[in-house]
Amino acid sequence: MSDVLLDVQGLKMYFPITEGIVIQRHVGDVKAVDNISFTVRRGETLGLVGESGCGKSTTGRAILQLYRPTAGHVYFDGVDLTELKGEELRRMRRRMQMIFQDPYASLNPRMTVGDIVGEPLEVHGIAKGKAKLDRVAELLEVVGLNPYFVTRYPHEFSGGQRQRIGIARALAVNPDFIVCDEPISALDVSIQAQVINLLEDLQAQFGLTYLFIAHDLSVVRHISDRVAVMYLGKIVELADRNELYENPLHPYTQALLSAVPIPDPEIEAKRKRIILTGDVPSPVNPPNGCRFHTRCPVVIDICKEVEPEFKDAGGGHYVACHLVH
Amino acid sequence: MLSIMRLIPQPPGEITNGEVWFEGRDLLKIDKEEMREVRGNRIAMIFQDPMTSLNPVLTIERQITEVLELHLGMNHKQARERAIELLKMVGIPAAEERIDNYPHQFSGGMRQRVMIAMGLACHPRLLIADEPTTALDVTIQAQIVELVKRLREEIGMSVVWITHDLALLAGLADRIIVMYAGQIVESSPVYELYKNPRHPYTIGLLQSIPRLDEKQRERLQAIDGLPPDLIDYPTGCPFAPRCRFVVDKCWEVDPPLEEVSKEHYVACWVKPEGGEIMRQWHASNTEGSR
Amino acid sequence: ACGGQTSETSEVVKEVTKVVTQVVEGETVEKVVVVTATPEPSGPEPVTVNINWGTEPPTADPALSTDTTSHAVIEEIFLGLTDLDPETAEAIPELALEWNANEDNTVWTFKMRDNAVWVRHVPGGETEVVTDDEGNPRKVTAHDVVYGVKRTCDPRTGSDYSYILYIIKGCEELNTADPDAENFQELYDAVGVRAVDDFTVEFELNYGAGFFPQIASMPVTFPVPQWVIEEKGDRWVEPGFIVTNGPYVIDEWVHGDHLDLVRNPHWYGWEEFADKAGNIERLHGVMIEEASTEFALYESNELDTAGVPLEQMDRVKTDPVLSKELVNNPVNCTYYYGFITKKAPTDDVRVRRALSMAIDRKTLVEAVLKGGQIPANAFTNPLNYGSPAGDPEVAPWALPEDMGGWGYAKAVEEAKKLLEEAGYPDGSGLDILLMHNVSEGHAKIAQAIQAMWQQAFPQATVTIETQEWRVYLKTIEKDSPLEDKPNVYRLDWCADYPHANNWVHEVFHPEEGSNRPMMSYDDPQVGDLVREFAETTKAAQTASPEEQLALYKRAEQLLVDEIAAMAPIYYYTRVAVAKPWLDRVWGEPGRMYLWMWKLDVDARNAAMGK
Amino acid sequence: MTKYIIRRLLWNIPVLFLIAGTTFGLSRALPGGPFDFAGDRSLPESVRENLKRKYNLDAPIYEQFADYMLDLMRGDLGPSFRYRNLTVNDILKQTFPISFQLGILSLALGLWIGIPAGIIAALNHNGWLDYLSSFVAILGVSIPNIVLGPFLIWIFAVKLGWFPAAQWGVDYTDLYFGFIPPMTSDFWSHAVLPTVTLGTGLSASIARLTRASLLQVIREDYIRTARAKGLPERTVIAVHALKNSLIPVVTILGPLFAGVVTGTFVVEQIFGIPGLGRHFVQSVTNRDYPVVMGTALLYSVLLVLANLFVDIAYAWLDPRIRYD
Amino acid sequence: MTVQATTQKDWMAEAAKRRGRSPLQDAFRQLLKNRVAVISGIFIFILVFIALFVDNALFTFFTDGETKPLLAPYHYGTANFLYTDKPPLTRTEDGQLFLLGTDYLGRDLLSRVLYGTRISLTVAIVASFVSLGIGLVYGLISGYSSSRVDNLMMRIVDFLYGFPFLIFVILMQVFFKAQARRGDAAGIWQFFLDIDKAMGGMFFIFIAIGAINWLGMARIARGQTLAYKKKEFVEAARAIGATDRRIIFKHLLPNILGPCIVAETLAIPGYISLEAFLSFIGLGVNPPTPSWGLMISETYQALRTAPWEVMVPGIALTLTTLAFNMLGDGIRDAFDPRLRGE
Ligand SMILES: Nc1ncnc2c1ncn2[C@@H]1O[C@H](COP(=O)(O)OP(=O)(O)OP(=O)(O)O)[C@@H](O)[C@H]1O
Ligand SMILES: Nc1ncnc2c1ncn2[C@@H]1O[C@H](COP(=O)(O)OP(=O)(O)OP(=O)(O)O)[C@@H](O)[C@H]1O
Ligand SMILES: [Mg+2]
Ligand SMILES: [Mg+2]
Repeated sequence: MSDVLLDVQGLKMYFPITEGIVIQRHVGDVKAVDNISFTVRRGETLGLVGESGCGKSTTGRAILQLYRPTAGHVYFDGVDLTELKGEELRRMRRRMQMIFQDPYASLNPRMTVGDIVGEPLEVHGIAKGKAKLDRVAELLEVVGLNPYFVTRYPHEFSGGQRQRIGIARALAVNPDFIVCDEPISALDVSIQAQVINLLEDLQAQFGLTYLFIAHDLSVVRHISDRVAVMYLGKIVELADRNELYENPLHPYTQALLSAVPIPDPEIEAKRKRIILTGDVPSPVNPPNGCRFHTRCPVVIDICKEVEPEFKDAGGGHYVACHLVH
Repeated sequence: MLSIMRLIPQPPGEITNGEVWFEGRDLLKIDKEEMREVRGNRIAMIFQDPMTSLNPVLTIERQITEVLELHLGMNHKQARERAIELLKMVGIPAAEERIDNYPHQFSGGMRQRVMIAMGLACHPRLLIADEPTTALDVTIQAQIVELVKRLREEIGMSVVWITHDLALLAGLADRIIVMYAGQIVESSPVYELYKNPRHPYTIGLLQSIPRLDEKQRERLQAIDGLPPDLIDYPTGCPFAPRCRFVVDKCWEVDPPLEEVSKEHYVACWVKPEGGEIMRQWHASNTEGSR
Repeated sequence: ACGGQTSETSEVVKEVTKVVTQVVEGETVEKVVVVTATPEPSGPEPVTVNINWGTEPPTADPALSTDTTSHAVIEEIFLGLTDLDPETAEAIPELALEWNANEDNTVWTFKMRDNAVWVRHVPGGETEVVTDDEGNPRKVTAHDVVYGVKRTCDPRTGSDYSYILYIIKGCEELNTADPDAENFQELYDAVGVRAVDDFTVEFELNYGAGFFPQIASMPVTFPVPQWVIEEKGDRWVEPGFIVTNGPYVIDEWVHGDHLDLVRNPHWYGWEEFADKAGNIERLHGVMIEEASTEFALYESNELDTAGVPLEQMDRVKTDPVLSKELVNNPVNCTYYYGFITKKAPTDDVRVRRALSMAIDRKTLVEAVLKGGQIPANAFTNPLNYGSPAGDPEVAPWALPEDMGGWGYAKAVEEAKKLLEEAGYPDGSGLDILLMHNVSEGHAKIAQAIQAMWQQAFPQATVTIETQEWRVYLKTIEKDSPLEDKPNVYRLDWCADYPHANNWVHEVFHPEEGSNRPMMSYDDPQVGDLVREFAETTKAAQTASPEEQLALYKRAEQLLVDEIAAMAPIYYYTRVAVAKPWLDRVWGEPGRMYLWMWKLDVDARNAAMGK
Repeated sequence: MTKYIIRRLLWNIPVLFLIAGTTFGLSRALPGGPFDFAGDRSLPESVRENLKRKYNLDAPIYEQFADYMLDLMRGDLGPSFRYRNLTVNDILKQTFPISFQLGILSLALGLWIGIPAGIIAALNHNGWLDYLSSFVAILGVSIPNIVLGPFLIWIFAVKLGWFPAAQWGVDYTDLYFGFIPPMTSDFWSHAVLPTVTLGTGLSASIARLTRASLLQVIREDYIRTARAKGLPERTVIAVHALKNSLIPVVTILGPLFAGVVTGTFVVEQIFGIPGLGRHFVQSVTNRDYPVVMGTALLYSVLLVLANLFVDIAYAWLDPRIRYD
Repeated sequence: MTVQATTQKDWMAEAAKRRGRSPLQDAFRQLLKNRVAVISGIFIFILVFIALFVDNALFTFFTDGETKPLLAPYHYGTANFLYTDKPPLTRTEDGQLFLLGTDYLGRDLLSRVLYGTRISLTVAIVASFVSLGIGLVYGLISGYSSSRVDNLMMRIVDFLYGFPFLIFVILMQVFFKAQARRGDAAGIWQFFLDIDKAMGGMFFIFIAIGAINWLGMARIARGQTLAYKKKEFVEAARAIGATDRRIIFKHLLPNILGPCIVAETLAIPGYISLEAFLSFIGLGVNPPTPSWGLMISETYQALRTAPWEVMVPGIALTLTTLAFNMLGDGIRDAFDPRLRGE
């Protein structure tokens, strides 16, 4: 059994823009994810951070084949998911699950908690009737919810509880791998901590592997083993957690870290921030060369021409920046 | 805060009691027409969600100039020029061109800046900003915070910034009011609050967030339980069911707001010494396994 | 371009730009012209009567007309060999001054007048006499009649009523021939109509028919202008093209809106019948289909004469003004129910008679219809020659006591007995399907009769079914599948020409008529009677007038009573109103005799406060 | 945008072709042909044959359809079977402008009353003005035109004599370019009653819809923003809320427009207006196939155009919708 | 500490009481607070009650017994030729009372308008079920499918908009009436024909009307589906491996049902008026079965002579339309969480 659970190779996800009379002509693409590669080891948590709209969610979805990738391969435990179709793929979903960004939107308001958590069991023919109910009760307990809640509807729960329902649903089929797409962004701060603790406990208990997507760098640091930073459809930096936070190499990572506020007015008053200027360029026409050059505080000429390579700067610290290489 | 602006639809919402004094006038007593005059002119508001708070079918120009024409009596040309100026001030590149765009053609950050520009159009005395950056990521959040700070200096207006991000406020606010379940539980100058929080809820909030400047923690300290439903309002202190420091009295009588030190008010029967707790906890964290 | 009658005449001369359809050398062109909207300064306004045609006339072509509106227009603008007397409905001279037949009535000769001329009217302008190549006025001749008749028989014309002329020798052969056939011209020439000289025309018939002069009053026999038709084709009747010969000409025909006639000054009658002639110079005829709207127009003085919606009869009868203007005229139509004699349970003559007896005709016309209709005991309307209507020897149970019949009480008793005999005591087991085409009037009658049957035979089931008109006609046709048919169907019949032949023979003869009841010689119960009926109507065709009366009476007895193939219900009336300033003739629908109407313009102006 | 319009128009060709085919087939599937009967008498077989031959009805149906489509390409809709001296082109040319005028006037009246009424109702949500305007609107919807028309005639034409009882003030010979009526007092006075009859129902449904969608819109956040700016309520509604709330109204206007301007049988019947409406019904009962086809096609073309127009109006009302 | 425990328990109990309600129940509670909607609901309930028990047909349906009026004073077809066109409160010599007057055959208008409830209400319900049934599924599938399929399906809707509706209704009528007359139908078919007969020939017409009117419903359902299919819970369902069918029927359908039902209640008056129109052009119900539309179209000419004959069914129609609209409004308000308050 290989150490690597997930191997993403040259993943591209373009959303086509078409135009034309009757016959639609393809005129351009939203390059939401543009040629990214990384691996996730068994039992590890890989954090994925980046600006809003840089393609984090798209990456997560493309890995789970919720979007069919435009190019590239996603090897899950040695199987290329991009080759799978229909029934095969559906069966594969038993092993990989997703926790969604928005706990309000990702639960069907017309289904009871029992139906929601039990649905994967039913879909995959794992359990039915009484067995299903037992399993649902068990799952609810695992995520810290009262089993009596099975007959209630999502709207009767708080955001934190709903996120737990989402987690219980993801756990129902005993998956190996879970994509957590900003599972805490929508939550009240006082609840965020509850959910993070739960995810960590579950990982310890079931040996889960997470791809943890977020834009809150403090939280990502807390939960991840390694962290990848995305900018405009590309991974610009990937390193071990502490390495990345203590020694960020990419100017974008540096800006990001400097912008994170710290709940201490004394520190805040002293701290110097890197304020980025300019707007995020459109993923339809990403700039030539380094994609960050339009906003980079330390831009040099070559950045506008040549796209920097994404490579190891030593000790497994990958970065794509001309200033480093 | 919507109540101050009297923007809660009536019915169903109704301001049941109280007074709101603004520049010597009780806003709850003045008539509609006067209130309209105050709104947008003297008091401006930036809403939580920039995506839904701009009218999708009107151009940015229309939505900004409207206020100027109304309150400052400018003609259209003047208003347009002023609007472009405002957009430039909040950092919209190529404002002359973008002003004719529709909101959906702007990114979230840009829209929020438009909201701010609109709010600032008439040099209000008071700006109420309701979680203006929650939907944005940190880099853009930082831009906006800088902008508001700068304008606060330049124009000399007061700002009420509503948020649950204590980290953000640390670098921004002069004074902080903490609310829980519809009540003020603590109110204090900013330094005092972070150094010596006295309400268990404030303490809980400060403890529950991971901080970039501290060592990796094993576990986050969460506040157990849920915020109460305002419909089933329990007697006693609303925070009691989730409170670590709860005593019998908390279940029965709602604590009043009391001054504990200069300008620092707390509504709690226990008033734990937050400063001490925080220090100990902080120390244990920094030592923590690594 | 319409309706201005009630508005005061404006003193200001308004210039209005109009797009008008004009005829320039026979071609229709649209042209923008400036028209003065004030009345022409020359002379007083023409005496105008305002009427409602009721609907757009589908055609003004005599060969093609099948409905009363077209008929009414055609009657005013064209002349026939004969006309019908407005009171007696007998054939009276029109183009033909006199006529005679050979001994067995198979050859008819009509002597025509020589002072009828063809005219053409320029819309909005003058009416001029059409001249021939030498510049002489073009007279209406026997050749025109021959052309008209042959045109009707010609299959290329596509005349719906061509079959009426099948009585003329060779007409049917021509009408059923393939126009591309080699012998077509021969067949055309062989039609039995001939111009003996310019003003004498001779018809040769297949069998002797005493009623032929009445057929000669029908538009299908009218002379038409051959040269115009050959030039213009189907559009020859459009204003500007059309060439006519009657007392009036079409001045303006705005399809669907109005059709106006003006007096044809060249018509011989203005002088010849000056004593009878009226004073109408212009007729403005709108096309309102809605009866209540028509009546509202009448009440607001926009019409001088109108029909009365029966729903408003109660009000009109009690209204002090309207009740005086009310006129009730018999109309040559009969409303009847037919029985499908092959479909159980109406295959039993006793059932049929019982059903017919249990219709309370008097109550129906008095309490429900309220239009003064006459209870019917025979099929042929009394306005026809040979009708035994009202004769208590024909179906006396259908007549109320005051008309010499049994009265309803006795009739119902008899009906109950008959049903019991037939095996349906109190109607139990009797399941009747009554069908009618959709229309409020028919629905009312059907519901009333259903209620009567239900009251007379409480155990019976009577179901009403409605159908769209053409579907309905298709369903009750003689040859349609029996299982689709009802037991009872409703229809009405109006005379094409006022003679019993047009009724009992053409409608019910088992072979030559439409025979919707499917009467058959093989009928186990009434087969012999059916044969007798068929022979009787056939014999009547060639019998002398006196013999005819007896034969038709016998035929009616057979049809209505003994075979009971149908139940006559009532004879139509027309309930109408006319303003006191209008003195009009009440002919059959489709015959207005406009030239005899008189309008007192001063009285009208006075009444309208001018 | 132009491309979008062209694409939509091209898409409509097969749709119209299908409609033509179906109408052609279905109308001929009706029992009873155009020439089977004259009045209520069955015509002899021979006469039917003559007429069928004359109008090419004896050919196989696909051949008839092909011929029809070929003629259609040339703009010839064929002869009317019922009005034997008129062609379908004549009928449409003469009646459609009249129906169009009535339809447009009624629609204008409907919008003119319906939108303000809807706004008033929405602004007084669950207040007495709301109930009153809802009640009036529903009264408007539920009084059938067959009752309202004669009632109006009775009151305003017969009793008061304010307006003519029936007919349309102009006819097809009076129109500029065959379409635009001269704005004479005759035209207007005749137009009042039928327009009101038809417009009442329209305004009622427009009012209901405006109310519903405005209720939705005035609870949006951006309306709160507008109020926060201190705009007067009038401006808030007229500028910020109305445009958004018109989208559903515009949606129903498409089919409504096509339905109304091609004539309304009942109103035209009651007022004796020489419009197209009656031909929709009567051509079917007369089995006047070419008129059936002509009216159906005209209606479909209008419908398709109206829907296209509606979609374009969307883009104007809501800039988020873009058509490429 | 005992004090604390009990207080906390009370709080929990209080909370528990409020829970366990579905969105539907919440909406229903909300609806009950709307007085106008409640009155409308009661009115419609009474109508349904009248429709069911206007005579004892419901009881005799299986026993083949004789039907007799139950709520109505008389049978709708009982004519009294001595008392035609009599105004309200007419009393006959033998003491029968015609509360709302009689019609042109002397039939009791009250009885007829009560019987008419049966037709008009069935019309509303049958037509809306058909339209809801077809429109919902069609809209769902169209909205859920790829844009190409969606476009095609919507062009089909365009086509059906231009479909020759009148001809279609006539054909339906011809076909079903012929079937009924032949009387050789069996099973479910015969059952439908029985219903048709009981409804005076309206059943199939309104299947047909429903079949046309689903077009609007399909558009609404499609719009809703387009909005909902982007929601995360749909994505979530796909992520756990649910099939398309499951997603359409288990996840999307229940969510779009609410707005669609509301739209449908608002469309119901349209069906009742449509029936009136069909009656006017003569394609309506078989007499003497009364429907309000038929009653109006039979008597509108008598507006000036016997106004009660028009007004009785007219008022019934107006009130019913009003009730359905007000209830529809109420339902929509109740489903709109933004309108909820104390
Ligand atoms: N279905 C789609 N069709 C077209 N473009 C899309 C689609 N989904 C996403 N995009 C575009 O792809 C880009 C990346 O989107 P994505 O949702 O992955 O961002 P994200 O990093 O998750 O942002 P956030 O932090 O806001 O969740 C964005 O520009 C977005 O507009
Ligand atoms: N229009 C309303 N009708 C009923 N309840 C309301 C309404 N608006 C707010 N509330 C309730 O009032 C309470 C306070 O709402 P408010 O919006 O002030 O919260 P907040 O502190 O801004 O929260 P957030 O951080 O989520 O913005 C909440 O419980 C909310 O459910
Ligand atoms: Mg995302
Ligand atoms: Mg808030």
